[in-house]
Amino acid sequence: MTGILSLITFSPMLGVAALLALRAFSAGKDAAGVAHSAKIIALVTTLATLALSVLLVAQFNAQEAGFQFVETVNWFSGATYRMGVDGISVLFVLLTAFLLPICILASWESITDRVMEYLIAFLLLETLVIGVFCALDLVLFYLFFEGGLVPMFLIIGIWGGKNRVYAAYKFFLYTLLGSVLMLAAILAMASIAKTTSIPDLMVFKFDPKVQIALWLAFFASFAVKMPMWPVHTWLPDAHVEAPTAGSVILAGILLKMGGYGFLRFLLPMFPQASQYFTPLVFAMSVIAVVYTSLVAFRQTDIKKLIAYSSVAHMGFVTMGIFSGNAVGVQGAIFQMLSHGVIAGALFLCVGVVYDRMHTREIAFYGGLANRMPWYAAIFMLFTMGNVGLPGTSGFVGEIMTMTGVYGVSTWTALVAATGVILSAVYALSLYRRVIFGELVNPKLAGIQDLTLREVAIFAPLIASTLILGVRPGLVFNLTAASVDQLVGVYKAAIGG
Amino acid sequence: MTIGLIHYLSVAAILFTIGVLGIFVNRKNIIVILMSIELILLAVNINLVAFSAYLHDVVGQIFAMFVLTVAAAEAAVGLAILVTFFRNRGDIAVDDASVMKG
Amino acid sequence: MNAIVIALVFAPLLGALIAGLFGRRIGNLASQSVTTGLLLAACALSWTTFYQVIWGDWPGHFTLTLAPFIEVGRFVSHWSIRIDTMSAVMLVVVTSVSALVHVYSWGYMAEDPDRPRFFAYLSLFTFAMLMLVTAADFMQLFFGWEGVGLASYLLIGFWFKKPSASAAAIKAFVVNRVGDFGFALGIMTVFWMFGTIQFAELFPMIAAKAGTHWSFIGQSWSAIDLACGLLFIGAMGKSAQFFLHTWLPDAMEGPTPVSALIHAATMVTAGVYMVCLLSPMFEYAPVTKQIVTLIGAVTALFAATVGLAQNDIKRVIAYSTCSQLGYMFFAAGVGAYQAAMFHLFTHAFFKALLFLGAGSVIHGMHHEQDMRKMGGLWKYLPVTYAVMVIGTLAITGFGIPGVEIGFAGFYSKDAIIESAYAAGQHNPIAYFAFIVGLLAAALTAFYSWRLAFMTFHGTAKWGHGHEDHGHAHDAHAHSHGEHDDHAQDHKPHESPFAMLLPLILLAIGAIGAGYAFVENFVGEERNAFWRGAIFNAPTNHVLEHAHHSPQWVVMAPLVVSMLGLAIAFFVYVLNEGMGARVAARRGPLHTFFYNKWFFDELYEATFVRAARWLGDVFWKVGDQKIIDGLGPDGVAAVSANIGQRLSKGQSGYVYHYAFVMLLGVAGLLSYALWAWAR
Amino acid sequence: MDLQAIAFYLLAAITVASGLLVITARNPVHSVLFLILAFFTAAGLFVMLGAEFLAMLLVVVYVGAVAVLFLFVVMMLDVDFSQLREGFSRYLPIGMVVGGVLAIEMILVATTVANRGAASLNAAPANPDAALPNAEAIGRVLYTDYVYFFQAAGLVLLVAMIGAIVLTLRHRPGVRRQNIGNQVARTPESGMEIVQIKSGEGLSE
Amino acid sequence: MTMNFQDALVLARPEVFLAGATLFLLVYGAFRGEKGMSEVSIGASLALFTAAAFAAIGPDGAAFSGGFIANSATRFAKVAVYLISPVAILLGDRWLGRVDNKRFEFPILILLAAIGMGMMVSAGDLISLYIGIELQSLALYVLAAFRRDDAKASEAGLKYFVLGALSSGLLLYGASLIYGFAGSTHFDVIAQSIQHGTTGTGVLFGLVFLMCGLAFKVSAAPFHMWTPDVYEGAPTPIVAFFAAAPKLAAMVLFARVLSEAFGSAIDQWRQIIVITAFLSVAIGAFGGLAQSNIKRLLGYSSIANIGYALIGLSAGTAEGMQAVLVFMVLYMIDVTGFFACLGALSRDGKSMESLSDFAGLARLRPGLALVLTALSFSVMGLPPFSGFWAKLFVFKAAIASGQWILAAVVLLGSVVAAFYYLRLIKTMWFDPAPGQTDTPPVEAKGVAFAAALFCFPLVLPAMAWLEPMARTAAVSFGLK
Repeated sequence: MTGILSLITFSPMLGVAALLALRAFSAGKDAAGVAHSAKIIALVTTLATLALSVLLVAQFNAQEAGFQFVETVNWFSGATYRMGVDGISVLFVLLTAFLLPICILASWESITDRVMEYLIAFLLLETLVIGVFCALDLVLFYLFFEGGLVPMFLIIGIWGGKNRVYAAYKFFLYTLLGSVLMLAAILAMASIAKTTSIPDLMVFKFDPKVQIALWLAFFASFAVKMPMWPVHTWLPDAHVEAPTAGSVILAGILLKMGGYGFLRFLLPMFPQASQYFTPLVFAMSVIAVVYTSLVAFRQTDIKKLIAYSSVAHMGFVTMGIFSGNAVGVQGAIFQMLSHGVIAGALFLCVGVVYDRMHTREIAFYGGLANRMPWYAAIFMLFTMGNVGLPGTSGFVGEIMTMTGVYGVSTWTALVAATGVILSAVYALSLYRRVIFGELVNPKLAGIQDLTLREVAIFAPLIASTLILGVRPGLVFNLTAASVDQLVGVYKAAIGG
Repeated sequence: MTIGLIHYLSVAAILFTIGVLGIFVNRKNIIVILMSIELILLAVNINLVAFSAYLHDVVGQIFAMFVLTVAAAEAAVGLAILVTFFRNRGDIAVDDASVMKG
Repeated sequence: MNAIVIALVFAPLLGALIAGLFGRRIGNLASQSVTTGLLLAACALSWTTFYQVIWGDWPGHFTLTLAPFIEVGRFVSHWSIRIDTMSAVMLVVVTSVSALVHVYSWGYMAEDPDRPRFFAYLSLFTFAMLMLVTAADFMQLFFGWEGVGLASYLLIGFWFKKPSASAAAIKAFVVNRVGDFGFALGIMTVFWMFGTIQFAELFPMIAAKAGTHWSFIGQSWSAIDLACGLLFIGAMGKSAQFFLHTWLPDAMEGPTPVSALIHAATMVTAGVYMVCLLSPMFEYAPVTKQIVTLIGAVTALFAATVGLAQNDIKRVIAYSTCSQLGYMFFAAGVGAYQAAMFHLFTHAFFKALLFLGAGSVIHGMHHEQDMRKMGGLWKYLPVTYAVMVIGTLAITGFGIPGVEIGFAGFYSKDAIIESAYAAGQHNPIAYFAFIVGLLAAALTAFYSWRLAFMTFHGTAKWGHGHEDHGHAHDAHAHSHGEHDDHAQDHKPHESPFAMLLPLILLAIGAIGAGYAFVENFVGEERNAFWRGAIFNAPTNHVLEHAHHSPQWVVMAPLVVSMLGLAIAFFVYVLNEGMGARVAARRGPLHTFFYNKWFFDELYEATFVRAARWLGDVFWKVGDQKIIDGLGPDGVAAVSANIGQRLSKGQSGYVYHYAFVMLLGVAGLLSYALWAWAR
Repeated sequence: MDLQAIAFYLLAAITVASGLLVITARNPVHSVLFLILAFFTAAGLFVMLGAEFLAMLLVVVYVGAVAVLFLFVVMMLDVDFSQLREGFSRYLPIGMVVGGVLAIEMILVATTVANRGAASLNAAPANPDAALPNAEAIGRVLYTDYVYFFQAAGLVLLVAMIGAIVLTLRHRPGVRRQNIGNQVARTPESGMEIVQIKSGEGLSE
Repeated sequence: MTMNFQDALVLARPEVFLAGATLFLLVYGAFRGEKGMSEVSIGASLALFTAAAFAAIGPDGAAFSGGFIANSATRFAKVAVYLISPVAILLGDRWLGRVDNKRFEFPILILLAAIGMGMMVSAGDLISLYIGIELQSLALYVLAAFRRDDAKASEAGLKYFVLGALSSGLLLYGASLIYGFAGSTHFDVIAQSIQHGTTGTGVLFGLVFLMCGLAFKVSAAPFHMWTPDVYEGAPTPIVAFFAAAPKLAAMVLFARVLSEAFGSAIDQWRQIIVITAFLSVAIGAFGGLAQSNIKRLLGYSSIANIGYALIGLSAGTAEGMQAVLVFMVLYMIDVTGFFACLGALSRDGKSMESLSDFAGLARLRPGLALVLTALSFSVMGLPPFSGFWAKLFVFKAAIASGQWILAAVVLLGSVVAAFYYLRLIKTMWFDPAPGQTDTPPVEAKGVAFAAALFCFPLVLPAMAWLEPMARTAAVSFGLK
């Protein structure tokens, strides 16, 4: 199976090639027809990638903690093409491949302008994101990590809302700022350890003082990406302006790259520094949880509210990761996965009404349950997932991260637990304002319930939310070996 | 007191400074700016010749010779550019001569 | 055996799924039939289980593991069905009341177009409740715990068009979440202290760990007290105890069958159930037990006082529920878990009866809930009247102490009061609970009879001013026309058979449940009955002592409740209109009670406004001004400014450029001279 | 103070003074003339240092070619020079300060060079060697070690030439030039036209 | 000097050949006049290709008493310079034809500048350094003002000339001091004299002047002031030439002087380089923010990029030199592509220079917009584009030599600079178009596309041979 990772990573590029070919051969033909074929090509491509990812997971040996399907090609003395997955990253590969077809489907009708470019941007993004999770070389990782900015910038900027330029700039520059520091750290690591191979670096022991600097640099990048308070302000703007599918992918996958980075780099490579900074991370996490929950409560824009709630949920992830025990780390991974599904679904929910009414003002809506019972039901499910109701995947992550953290810092767990209350406040009040009540606004009188296509988009998300909520073991089995090793190494390094 | 290397070098340094000063003290008159450049090159030549003499090494004079040659070429090119400039604007004042700035 | 318990737990889920997903397609009747049928089956199976576990040949306790839930390190939880006496009792209570409520709803909800959804929610609730009571570990307990919360939220907000209903739904959910906050922390404490969240592994370890300390938020705490205390916060939320009770009266915005099922008989008792279930822990948590006693006693009194002044028929019963839950808690707090469970059991019957009876009244009154607009209904609603009187007698604990014959509440409430007295001999808080118990019994009698008298006796006040009935309390906007049609005659009418049947069945329970089970729950046979499902520490002899209470203690409840009855009779029957006059005077005490001790106002003024204010401050000042202002926007502005300045410096003048170069040379040369010339 | 010193100071003073005058003179023509003077005196300094060939070159190349070129351009460009003097003094103070600092630093550096550099090993300039005159000495090195650069310097001059031509040479349309080829190739057929004129009609164009 | 004249000429074969070709083409052009420009251009291009081939296969060695050096570094630089110069000829030839300024002197001047650059990179002596620089510079001055009827161009030429001459003066003064200190103009002798304590640090003051002069040639701050003005004023294809080859040559020369003549004074000159590098990046990053003219913006961009290259230089290691070489080659290609795009775009016959002219380009000219986008991201230093690899090498070298604070600070500067590239991209992709553009000329479009293709994805395989080549070249600078 060697080579499957490259195949998965670059299979979207085949789709891009097909799209370019389509464009070249369809000059002057009926634009709508071409756009339709383009969408089909993109969908097929993403589905094929998904199939390959499923195959990958099926072939994956969950008992083994190390990297599997490793591919190594010497490139030049600055970078090696080295790919591989362990139990943690294979999950994110699957998540990415899972969400992309949904993104394409979600854009089926809402995107009418520059369809070809749009699809290419998404396919490009898929390649880059999967690459991030597969890369086993620092430089290669950085390449994919940073490269993702380009398509996302274009997606927000071209197909975004009114204030899209500001949002796109903010997204780009904010994340760039974080990641240049990481680049500096990567180079420093390369010069100290004389290698850029991630598996080698994971066992390389950096001097604790050096670790502090490197940790901070990496942290800057991933904290922005997560995003953690106080560097989160780009996210609401980016979400609000991005098209629906853009939000889905932003919340569903791009944010996860931050958490993945914490797991892949900070804990195993800089354990002492991680331990040293754990109080800082905890503080930032719980502030994020409480602060952004309260801010979310006051929002008037549906998407902004959900965006702020994402920040709060990511707060659970960061503190789970830095709890440094298996429960917390597993919980954090699960929370990322679950948030990817649930937040993605919530943004799709927003997209459904946005496509119909072209506004995201909460005040505009109200009483949708009268005309859209199915929509109301699905929105309810994901709202409950967001709230962390047991039985949905949202619960497992939250309770486990908190449990993990409780073992390290009761204060953190205590404050974070208030976030559980606050999440109910903002999520339910959103739901109430949008769905409940009389249908007052006359413009809503003709609003239609979900179409079959939309139901088809939601179906896999609903299924995964519930299945993961009831049988989270499906994930834990995959990650257990890798996480145990990670935690073991971390604990051994900090002598705890 | 005998005249030593230091004296020549000082003359060159002063001359060099005068040349440099000439460039930005003459805010408008480009011809004088070009002449200031010639002064700078003259200062350099004095330096080179003085060193050449005190080092008992003829290479310094050869260097000076190249400098002379190039200075001549520079003067020609500079004046040629000045002429085109003049033809375009009917003036050689650099002060209000800034189409490009910022 | 396994098949039976699995079928009984999952039958309601199946019903909920069918009605929820296909309800529109298969129609109202089919949805109702499926859910009700499945629930009746579950009920039958529950009684089978109950019988088999306690008297039959099934093992006294067993756990059926269905599937893994979470397995990470030692954090292990399974989907399982734990059957013992505790859960068997709860199974019976839950499925019986639920089945009856399902049946009742055929009649009560007959005009509602969303019946499939309603029945789906009811069955979903039942399933969640069953998961809760059969949990074998904390995670599943929590799952059920929040699952019933969800169902409660959905059902309270069932009439989603009514803003007050959706507000009440959110309130219920959020306040419950506050409880869950403590509950979750309690679970974490247990996990980190004992390394397991499985009851079966946990309980044997507790005695050994008694007295250990645990560091929480920088303080050292007695570990088991801390864990139990945190868990009790969860119980407070779910069971609407003092401080976290505010949601329960508002929850009456839901349809009345819901109030009967969830907010009287089952869900709200989950807290009591949890405390009793965790009796092995609570027995080693003396401080927490005191807190439980205190909170329970205060709630019993508080809710009773508020109940005195309410005019909404359902709210009176809601506060009554709250108060009765207080009884159960202080019973548990003093160590009489069996008495608490017994009261839970009997209360389920008579409180469901009262609620459903009230529903029958409301139904008969065309959705009028204000008791001031009722009166003299006994003629029109004879069956309802009869069962309501039975329910009132049951809740006031009517019975004859000497011969030990009485209505259901008589046995359980007296057991509680006597236990409190017994424990109070060495424990002032328990004694306080005893006093409060008596006081609250008097108040209970008063407000219960007040309800009965205002509703069924006196002059009819519903003849006029009735046309606006729909606006305040009825969200059936869609069926409004229908209502107006048959509201023409203004005559209250008796409810259909579907509603009366459950009332009658519950009335039988309210009469006989106490007598039938008193020996099993708290009497001599209790050890054979519970078979270890409830743990009493070796030093805990409350129940024995309670049996030997002095005579005045045994008589006192009856006396005080008769007193309450007498006053109520005096005020509302003999001097009809006196109650209204007292209310109209708006005395301070009445205002205080009428406004529920101003709890809602207090919370609004503190938590709600603080959250809004903080949210605004964090958003508009924190995010926009400080973080964005100093961060990205500020940096961008400064950068742009620097750029402008630099750009201006690029004047376009050759001599400026030369000058800058010269400065560069001079600067670098100066630096070189300074740094290198050593 | 010996004669050499007197000569040095005289020449140095004139060089510096005329340098100053170059940049301060009101009229650019005067500036050019002062520039010429500076070159002359500098050539004198060269002679004192024993670099006769270079001194000669300076006079010939600079005074003979460059300075004249300057004069030519100054004359050619019809500029009102008086207004070019405006604002002269505004930047003088700051310029003087920076220039002064630079001059001091440069003299400091020069002192260091003189005292510690390789040139400090010799106390006096090289004696004019009768056996190897200055010009020959230069030639020997220039045409061997530096022949490549000598040729390159030629290219530099070529660039200057091309540059001057590219930038200033104008082909004016309408200027008639003698084309010898055409002239020679002219034949009676092309040069004459024989027209038969009928009487009374005249010649019509 | 042991080397005989023939061998010396073999070493200098590329330049000698070019000189001969230049003279021949000059004569040919003079006879043919304007009509012959295309032939002269083709001839010049062929000559440059040939010279590149000569350079590639030429032997190592030193000639003219060490004044001329040929080794792997000169080979690398010369091949790069001689290959990129024909691109400028190609672009300029057509462009000048379109603006009615077709003259055969253009390729000739480029050839002469190329010879100058060849001499610069081969310089082993202060005299050859000076001659090389002047040969190149004079040609560039003329080229800047080549559109003599254009006021902007002549102003640009004038500014470039005046400041360039001043910088030459500084450089020469420095050279004279070094000569005086060390007693020789040869790099190797200078290097020896530094190691001897007596002259020691003294010679470094001369180096400061010399570095100022060289900094001007690479347009490093604070000697950068000419750059934006000249970039804006000079004809676009000529700026394309300015921005690419001469910078590379000057950078290599800079590296050579510092490493060969002053290799043991690394601790001193590094400080100067760090200061200029920092200033360059800062000024390049911030200065570009306020620009609305694309060419000016690219001027600031080039200042910033030179700052990055200097950071590689400041490492003072073989790795650093390798980084400089890789950086300059990759940057050169990017910037050529950029200017090719600018040359390709016009609206109603007027070339598009203002940022607002580019609005909506992605709809009008999706191909060119894509090229510009790729190049912008590349210059920004975003992976996987070539600019990223360029910066990667530079910062790696800097950090390996312990200058990680500088690297971090300068990396932050690159975020500031990213803004103006983003603005260009935003204008092209997000804004509505004001009107149609003219059909872009084939050659400029071709060059632009080629450059974009190189910057991604060709750079990925290309790194595999560019990197070892640059390493070999870097080793010949003699640093560790």
